[in-house]
Amino acid sequence: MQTHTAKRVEIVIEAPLERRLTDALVKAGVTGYTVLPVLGGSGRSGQWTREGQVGRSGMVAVICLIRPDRLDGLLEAAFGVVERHIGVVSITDCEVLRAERF
Amino acid sequence: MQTHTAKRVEIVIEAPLERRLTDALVKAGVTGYTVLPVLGGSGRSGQWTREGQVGRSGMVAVICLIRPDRLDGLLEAAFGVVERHIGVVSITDCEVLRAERF
Amino acid sequence: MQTHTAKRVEIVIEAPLERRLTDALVKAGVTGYTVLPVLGGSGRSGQWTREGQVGRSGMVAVICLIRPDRLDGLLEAAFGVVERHIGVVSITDCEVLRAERF
Amino acid sequence: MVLDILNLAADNLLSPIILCFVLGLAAALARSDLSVPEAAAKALSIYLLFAIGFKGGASVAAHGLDARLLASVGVGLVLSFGLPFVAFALLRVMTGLSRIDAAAVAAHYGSISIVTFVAATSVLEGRAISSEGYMVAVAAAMEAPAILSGLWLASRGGTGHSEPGLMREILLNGSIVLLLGSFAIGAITGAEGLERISSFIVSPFQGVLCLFLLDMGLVAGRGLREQRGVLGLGAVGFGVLMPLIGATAGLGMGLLVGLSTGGVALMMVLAASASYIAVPAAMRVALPEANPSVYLTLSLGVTFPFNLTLGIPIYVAVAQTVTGGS
Amino acid sequence: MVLDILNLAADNLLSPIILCFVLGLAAALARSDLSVPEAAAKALSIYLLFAIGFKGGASVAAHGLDARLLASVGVGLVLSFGLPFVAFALLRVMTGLSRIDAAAVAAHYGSISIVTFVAATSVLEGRAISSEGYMVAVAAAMEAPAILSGLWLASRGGTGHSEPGLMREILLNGSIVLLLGSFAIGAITGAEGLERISSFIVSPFQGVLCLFLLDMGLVAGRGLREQRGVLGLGAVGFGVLMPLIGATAGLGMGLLVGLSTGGVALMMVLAASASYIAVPAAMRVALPEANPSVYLTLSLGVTFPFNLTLGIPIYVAVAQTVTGGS
Amino acid sequence: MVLDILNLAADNLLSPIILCFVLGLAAALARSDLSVPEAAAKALSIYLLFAIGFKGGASVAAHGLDARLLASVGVGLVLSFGLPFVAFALLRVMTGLSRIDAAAVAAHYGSISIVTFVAATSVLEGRAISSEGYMVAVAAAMEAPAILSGLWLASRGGTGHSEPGLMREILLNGSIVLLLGSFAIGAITGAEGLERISSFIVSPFQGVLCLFLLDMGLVAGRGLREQRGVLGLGAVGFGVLMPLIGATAGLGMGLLVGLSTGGVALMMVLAASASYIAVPAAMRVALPEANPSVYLTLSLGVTFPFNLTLGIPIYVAVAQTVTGGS
Ligand SMILES: Nc1ncnc2c1ncn2[C@@H]1O[C@H](COP(=O)(O)O)[C@@H](O)[C@H]1O
Ligand SMILES: Nc1ncnc2c1ncn2[C@@H]1O[C@H](COP(=O)(O)O)[C@@H](O)[C@H]1O
Ligand SMILES: Nc1ncnc2c1ncn2[C@@H]1O[C@H](COP(=O)(O)O)[C@@H](O)[C@H]1O
Ligand code: NA
Ligand code: NA
Ligand code: NA
Repeated sequence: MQTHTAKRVEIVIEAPLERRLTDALVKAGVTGYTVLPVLGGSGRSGQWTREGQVGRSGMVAVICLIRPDRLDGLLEAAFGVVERHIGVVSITDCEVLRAERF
Repeated sequence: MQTHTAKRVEIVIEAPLERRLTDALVKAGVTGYTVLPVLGGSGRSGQWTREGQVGRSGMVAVICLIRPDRLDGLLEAAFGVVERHIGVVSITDCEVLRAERF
Repeated sequence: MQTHTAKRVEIVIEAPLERRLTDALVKAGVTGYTVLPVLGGSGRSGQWTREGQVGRSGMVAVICLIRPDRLDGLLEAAFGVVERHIGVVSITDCEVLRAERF
Repeated sequence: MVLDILNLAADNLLSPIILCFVLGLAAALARSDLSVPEAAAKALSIYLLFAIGFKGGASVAAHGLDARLLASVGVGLVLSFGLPFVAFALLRVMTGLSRIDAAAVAAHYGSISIVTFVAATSVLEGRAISSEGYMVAVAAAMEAPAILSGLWLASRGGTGHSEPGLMREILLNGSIVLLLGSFAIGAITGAEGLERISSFIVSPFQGVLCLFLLDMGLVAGRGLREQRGVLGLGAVGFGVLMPLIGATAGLGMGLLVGLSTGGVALMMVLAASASYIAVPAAMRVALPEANPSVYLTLSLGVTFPFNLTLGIPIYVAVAQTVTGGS
Repeated sequence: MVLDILNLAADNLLSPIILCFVLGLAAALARSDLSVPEAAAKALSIYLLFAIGFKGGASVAAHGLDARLLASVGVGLVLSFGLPFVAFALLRVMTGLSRIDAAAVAAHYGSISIVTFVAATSVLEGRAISSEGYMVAVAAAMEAPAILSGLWLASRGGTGHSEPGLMREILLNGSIVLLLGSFAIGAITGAEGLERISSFIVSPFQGVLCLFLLDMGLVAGRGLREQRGVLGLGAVGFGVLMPLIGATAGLGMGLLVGLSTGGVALMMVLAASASYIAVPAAMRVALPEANPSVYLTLSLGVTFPFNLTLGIPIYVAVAQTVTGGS
Repeated sequence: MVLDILNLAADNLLSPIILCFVLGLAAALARSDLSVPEAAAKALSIYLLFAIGFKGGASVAAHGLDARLLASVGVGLVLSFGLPFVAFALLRVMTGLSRIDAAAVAAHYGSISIVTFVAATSVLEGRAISSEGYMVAVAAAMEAPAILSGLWLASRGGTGHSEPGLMREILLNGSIVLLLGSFAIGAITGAEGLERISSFIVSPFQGVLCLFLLDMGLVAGRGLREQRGVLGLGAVGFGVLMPLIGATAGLGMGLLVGLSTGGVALMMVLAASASYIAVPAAMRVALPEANPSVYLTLSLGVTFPFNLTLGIPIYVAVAQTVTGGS
């Protein structure tokens, strides 16, 4: 099946920042993203879990498939939001179907 | 540690189609898959969020690890379901432990 | 933007084992991980779904970004926990921002 | 009667239930982050379906099996099958929607909204107007047929290939099963069963409905905000006109069968309301080319609020006038 | 007595609680998409544990600390430790299960099902048979010991290596902590505390139980559908025979301690029921080689429905006959 | 008065509500896996906010719009704006926290904890001390201003760049909207509205609060366990001293405005309590450099338990003595 090279960017970030991140992504020309819930995790700022949390706490994972040539713009945009906050960003090479969408 | 080459296919698709997709995958010889919840996202058909949704709405992410030689069969099967619907498919190279499982 | 090579390890494992797995990861020198909920799946031990489950049942997905040279230690640690249990492990090459974190 | 309607509408608009809906709507439109978790919303809807089904069944057990039950279910089926054709014709005239989109919308208006039904029963109760318990069964019967009409309308254009397993899925839809199942349990266990669980399904019911409508307001408001521009004026007009047409058909059918005042009002409400749970899910499977924003925004953002605020008082007042009920 | 049992069974089978279970079972077997969200199911079980624990404690506060409490807890421990050995022997005779699988199943039958216990208390209440409040504490005490017996049975085959931290995890299992904790709170705050929250934990209790059992039916049905073929005839036979044996042992122990009619019935129910929450989780950690489909399907798909529908009426009738209770 | 306080404290400590909190705390510290699902916790908090807001509004409708409402909201705003400055100064003296961390903590102590407020109202009810219904509106008004003070304190150090959209987000925070919205609905629908839903929001209220506090205990205990060592002795001291200072300021303001005994007590509670929902979320957006462990552990692990167990009885007793209330 015909596939096309793309990048898969995964950003784990604090939930209160979600809207800011996705707004920045859209501004950077991203055509789509998917938000996954996160149950808990651990990092430099310690361990946490979502159980019993009230309020818009915790973290989410935002996944973004894009054309390779758009990667840099996306990373700049994402980094602007993530920089001062808790979170991690990873980038993987991938293939996608229906390239016209990205 | 001994690892083996495999493919990781990630399909984001509308929840009402989940059963159809996994049935198609199984038919295509896939030996396993994992379904993750999705909180929200954005794409050509606009933005959406799961909050307060009732009914089997929203989307899910189906992740499938397979032997590289089975990839094409899987993509055909997945595409048959995803084609007319809202959703995206991405494929990444990966390594797995315990190759006999895939 | 400056990125650094890393590995992304994804472990799908039974929820009652979560704490044991993350403890083992931390012991193996992992500096962080993220836990995602899993809705359901299928594998050699059959199909399952989280709906209506009571108790700490079901599975979770643990994602771990690490420096490539730490991969082997992590896999040993993870395998020690996963070995006798239901679950799968996959490893992908990736890039990360802010390498000093991993 | 106009005064009656105005009175009833004012009463209705100032009830906690409607105000909760308005609060949710306003909060979402103002972009507040107030939200009800998906699991909680689903739990609330399970509660409502269970309670309304059970009470309907218990009421049938109490009043005996009316010969009109079958007739009522029958006219319900007719309405559900038939209304999509009316809706489709109207949509083709009033809007520029494609055949597929029009067919999908039409299916929604033949089917029903159980929350609108529940809100109407609580208005009736507030005014001490009794109604046939089996109207719950009629509601359940009306959920699915419209989907078939919608698919048929779409397939005349050649698109709707038949989806294997779809019929089963539609008929075994969770809300239909729960509604009919709890109706049966209510009918079997009767007054005694009702008494055992009435402090769960009767007394707190209105309060739970408040929270549910708060969430419905949030969902509707979010939809309106994100989908503004999706609907033209013609479509919005349809969203208000179609319930009135449906209600008129429901009125006729209700009178034909000889329902009580409350029963006629509920039949009008069922015919006037549009689905936003069962039908959208079926459409995503069977008619994926149809644009979900169109049918969801129309059903949830236009018709649902209209029925909730103005529609129900109108239908109740008309039913009272026409049947001469108190 | 047979007539009594039949009467009681018919009564029981037609109660809203059982019918809700049947509805869930039927819906799942028919592949309906009706489902209760995981979070809601967990919230319901927290409610049930809290309510049952609190009421038990408040009842102890009201009736004074019976010298029999300690004895009852003691025989509960004995049953929980001992029954797995009986179950294991039976399984090795009746089924072809491996040692590991048999040991895992055995552990489940020594432990208890709190929902079965709750359903039994509501049957007792419905027939105005009182029981000792501290039976809740007995239930909590019986959750864990069977796990040790199961692991010991498995390790005789050389597999069960000891898992660090497991004992702590088992004893601090959420349901044990919540049951004993709310029992203590009920005992401390007594009648006054109960009065303050009785419109939360007493009046709506039966209704919540209905929804919970609806979900249990769904889960059991889904399990049966997906795991059909996992159990042979022998295993199914065990799933019905073992509760009867357990109940007999419970009867003996209850009489030995001198419990009231209700207390004896509950002791029988505890001994007859099989765990499907605490023990499965422990088995996944400590005995991962055991096949979860086997023990979950047996416990949830065979024994739970049997106890709920026929078992409880039998145990209550037998307890009444033997103790001469009303 | 000391005796009074001790009595009240003992009474309070042995209420089901506090014991549930203690149970949760103990379970989490002992590493039990007892947990309330996130969605259920959020649903409970929506219930509490809705119920408390509605009842406040209905009470205003019943007692008429007091001229003191505006004055009370005014002093609430003053407290919320002002207390962070006191807290900040204290923190710089008592602890080694950085300016940023101190500013973030300070913002929490100017804002309020709605659960502490709810617990206090239920203590007042238990002792039949009435209070002004509009204290709910005061509570809502006090949520946000402290955030501005905290950001200003931080920005004097040059860090707090202004976040676009932050103000809107803070003011349209879900809990503020729900509290004020349901207050308005209660005020509009009045006694009649309250009656319709009182078996949902009044009778089961205490019980729901129990479960909510069980969860708060779990969250607080988990925080304390995971963050032990984050707080020095000075910080813990601050977590106990600051509520007393806040309560004193609240006392003064309450007397100034001429509130009733119950009103004064609630004003003290509001001033003494620290936010753990609205402010942390705002801080993560606007002051990400501040360490969340510090402010969450202080607010939820130190001040919340202190207020719940000892603080509230002290404030109520003081309010009674000073106002001469019964
Ligand atoms: N190495 C890692 N691999 C995967 N997720 C991580 C990693 N480090 C941090 N995270 C996630 O990012 C969150 C914040 O990390 P940190 O900013 O290091 O505290 C953690 O709670 C994890 O969910
Ligand atoms: N570029 C993308 N990256 C990640 N997820 C996407 C992307 N495009 C679409 N999606 C996901 O797929 C869903 C449907 O996309 P679409 O069919 O373009 O509306 C969206 O709501 C997202 O959850
Ligand atoms: N090939 C696969 N791809 C993705 N997930 C898998 C795969 N095989 C197994 N899994 C996941 O791992 C769980 C246990 O697998 P198993 O141990 O094979 O029963 C399944 O329920 C799935 O969630
Ligand atoms: Na209709
Ligand atoms: Na047992
Ligand atoms: Na304060």
